[in-house]
Amino acid sequence: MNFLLTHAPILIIALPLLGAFLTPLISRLHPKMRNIFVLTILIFTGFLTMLLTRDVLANGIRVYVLGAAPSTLTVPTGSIMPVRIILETDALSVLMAMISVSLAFVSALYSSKFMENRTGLDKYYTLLLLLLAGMLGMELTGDLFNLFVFLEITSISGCALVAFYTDRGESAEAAFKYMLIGTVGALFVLFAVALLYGEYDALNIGYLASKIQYSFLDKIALVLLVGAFAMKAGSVPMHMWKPDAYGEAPASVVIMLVTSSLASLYALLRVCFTLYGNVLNTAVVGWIIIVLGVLSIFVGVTMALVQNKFSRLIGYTAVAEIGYMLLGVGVGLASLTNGSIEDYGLKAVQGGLFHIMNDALDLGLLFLVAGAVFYSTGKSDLNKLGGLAHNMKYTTIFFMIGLAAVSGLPPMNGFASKLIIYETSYQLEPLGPILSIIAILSSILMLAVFVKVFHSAFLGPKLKEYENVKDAPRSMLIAMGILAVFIIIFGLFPDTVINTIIKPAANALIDYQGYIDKIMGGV
Amino acid sequence: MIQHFPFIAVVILIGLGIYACMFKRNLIKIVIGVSLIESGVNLFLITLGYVKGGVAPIYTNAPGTNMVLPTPQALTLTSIVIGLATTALMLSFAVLIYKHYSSIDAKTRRLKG
Amino acid sequence: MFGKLSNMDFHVISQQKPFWLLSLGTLETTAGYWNAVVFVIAFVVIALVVYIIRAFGEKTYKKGSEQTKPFLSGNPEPEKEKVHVRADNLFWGFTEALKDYYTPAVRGHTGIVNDYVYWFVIVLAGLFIIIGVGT
Amino acid sequence: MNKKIGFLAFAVVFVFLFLSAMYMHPFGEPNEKDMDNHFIEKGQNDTGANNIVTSVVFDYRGYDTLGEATVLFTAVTGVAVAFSMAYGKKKEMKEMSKIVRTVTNILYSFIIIFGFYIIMHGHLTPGGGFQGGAVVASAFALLVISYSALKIKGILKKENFSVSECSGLFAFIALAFLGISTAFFYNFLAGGTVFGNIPAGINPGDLNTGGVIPLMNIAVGVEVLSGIGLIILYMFTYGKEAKE
Repeated sequence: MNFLLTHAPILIIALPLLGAFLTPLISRLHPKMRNIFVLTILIFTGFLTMLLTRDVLANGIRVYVLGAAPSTLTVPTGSIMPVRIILETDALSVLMAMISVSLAFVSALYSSKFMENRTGLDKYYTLLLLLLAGMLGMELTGDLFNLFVFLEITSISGCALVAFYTDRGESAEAAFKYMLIGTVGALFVLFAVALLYGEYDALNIGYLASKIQYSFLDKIALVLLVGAFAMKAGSVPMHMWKPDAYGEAPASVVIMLVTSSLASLYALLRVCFTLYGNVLNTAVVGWIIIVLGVLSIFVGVTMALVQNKFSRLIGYTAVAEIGYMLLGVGVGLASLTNGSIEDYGLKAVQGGLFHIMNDALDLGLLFLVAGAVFYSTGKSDLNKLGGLAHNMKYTTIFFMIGLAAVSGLPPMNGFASKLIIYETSYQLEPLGPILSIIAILSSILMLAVFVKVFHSAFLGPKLKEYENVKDAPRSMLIAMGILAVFIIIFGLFPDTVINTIIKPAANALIDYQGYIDKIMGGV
Repeated sequence: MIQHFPFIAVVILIGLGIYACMFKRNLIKIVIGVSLIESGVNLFLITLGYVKGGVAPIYTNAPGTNMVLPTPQALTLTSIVIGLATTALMLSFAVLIYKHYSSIDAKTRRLKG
Repeated sequence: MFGKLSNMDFHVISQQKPFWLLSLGTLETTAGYWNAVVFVIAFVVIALVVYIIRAFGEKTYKKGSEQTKPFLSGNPEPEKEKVHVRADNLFWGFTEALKDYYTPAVRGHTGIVNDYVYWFVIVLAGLFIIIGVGT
Repeated sequence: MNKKIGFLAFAVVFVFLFLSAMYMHPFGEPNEKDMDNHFIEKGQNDTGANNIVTSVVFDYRGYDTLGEATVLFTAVTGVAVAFSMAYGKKKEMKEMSKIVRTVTNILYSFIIIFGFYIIMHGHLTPGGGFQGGAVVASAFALLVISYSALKIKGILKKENFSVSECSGLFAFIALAFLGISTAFFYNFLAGGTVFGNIPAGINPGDLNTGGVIPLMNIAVGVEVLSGIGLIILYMFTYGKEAKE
């Protein structure tokens, strides 16, 4: 067990990669074996992530140096800086890794039945594992160039999965758009990494954070990094690829795309809080993130109201939910003045991180419901649907849970995190109340959006064409059930979740000095 | 000023690439624009690592020991292969779009609003 | 100021030994606290009260009989497809009222690939000016 | 997409990138060289390879290269997804003239040998798995162009390439896993007897140095040549019978 723990950070990433490389070979042997193989890989990765989470929450940041004699020797003897690639996992990256792995497991479980009658499934499962490996690589690494490489893996495998329904023109078009804007953004990230390398001849995030002096070149690198990662996360003016891609991709893929945009959001937080931790002009950058967040909330919700394609509509609400996360974290960043953060700022960061976890589950459930409706009726246009509640009982119940959770109705988890975001953004000095008012009204509008979906797709009289619609198959219902159970538990006992995993993650995010000392402190 | 010519060439390449991505209608030209940005960033990485009078960092029959920085070359190797991967994928999506829409103009699209 | 005041009151209330129930799911936010379990219990109690009041309702209502037919002043009921309100015209009033916001907003998402890069470059330019020149 | 605002924003971004070019250290005089000096001085000793760039690519930052080989594998799978649909009429690619075909018959074997030379000597001379793999893949492109794609189907089959790509990648990650007792990507063969005696200073460079690096070079070379070969085959032969 100790062997697994010391090598846990790299095993979590290398295992899905190994699985992805073997899936084509295994699926030549027997397709049924491939599904089981993928699920066992995901279960074992999940077990390793839980092991790592327990250890990181117990005794702080864990460092793993790739290729060094003792795997914790960050700075080699006789040198003043880390030269190898170091995987630095603190409480925040472990939280994100937990979200990614659990949603990947649910997606693989769901797609075993959802994608059953499609060809080329070995390519599908290979890309699914690669997408998971890319996300985990982004979340666990402590090296800036390595972050770029795994960001590229995530965006390429994401685009290939969006284009999986090659028989429809729209999915190729959506994949091209996602790929183009993803590549241009990643190239700007590479340009910023090259700028920082040119100045400090270092690629390790911890070492760079200790060396950075916010010169003109550092500001340009900051702008490129913040712009590219905000675009990959999907904040408003650059959000248009998100509804396109989420509307056209298969439902089980869309959950992974949601978590991949959360991984880009994590990279944005890592840049703003840790890389530029001690030099950042927190007021300006904090307010930039807040403005991006509030714009995302407003535009995401209002545009969702007029959509009539099921998963495209949820794609727009995904943009709005990213806005809530940006608002929560932006308020925290804005209130962070030279190293000390006010208590409402720390609470805001906790609210933002809690909302990341809640929202990944809520949107996941809603996209799975959209997939179940598409699986049973073959249509995803809300104008043609109606009266599905008569036949699809369980899917309707899951949709009601998802609806209550996403739009923040009281007993659900969405409400707990949104309540924290409302209250803390209210106390921000210059414009605080306006922010929380916009956030509250938009949440009500989101409820209206989903009531529209609920009425047009599920309620209403039993239409003739959906007379003999069957409910979603068992394994899809189990996948949705897992998410629904998590949503209800997090909703009823939010404080236990916050105290166990969200508070350490927020403290780890704020405490950039601890991040640096872990690297420069040597063994 | 002469010291900054390589970096100016980099910025011109990246500027051309962005211009092509923003204003060109043909999908293939947009992909060419992206590969222009890629070559610009690769050139930037390489020019960062040059040392005046330096030799390639290879010890086999090396003429001298004043060597150029090896890391940018390693990073550029990675970014060239990534450029190959993205260009190949984008071109195959363009083929797919042409197959369905029988036109590769950015204006013919169905996902809007 | 208002936030601070109410914070103290809540702390005073919750100092007295709360039931094990209260402390189980209580979420401490800076300006007060939230407990989902108590909310659910209150919800169930109120639902019970509502059900009891409903039980005093009109007994003569029979489920599948004539009474469930909508009264369309005698006209025959149109078949189901026409009755069901489709998605587009559900929030017709809202979108009609905000027409001068919605038409540019919907047209804003043009779907042309160049516009995606266009918006990205605009945000970059804005950030350059704010961060590059500003601070 | 308002052209004027678009051009204005483009101009602002261009100006700021231009300023970053001006503020950057002058070409040829990098102001910080600590990490790279460490590589140049200790590279031979730590990894046993003469070519410091290859030691950085496969040993110091080997994890990046694993990520990058995965990027290529993802792109090949993506291209396979995009072209897996058998649609459209079969495209009859005519053969090239007799002259081209005879030249190809002579040339392509030399290209393949030269490619494998580059792969094998990655840790001594400039080159390595990726460069050598690309050279060998160019031989496949030559074959496919000169003999029309459909006739070449007999020799260059997609299944073989896919299997060899996956096995190359599996070999690469297995080599990385073998060092797991101390750390992932640990060069456990360096300093050993068979593969890893450590050269010092300037030397003519013999083959059995570099520990794990030459093996990784071969694994990545096999993966790259079959990956790019697959992309070429998918792009040339998509059409009615393109079911894989």
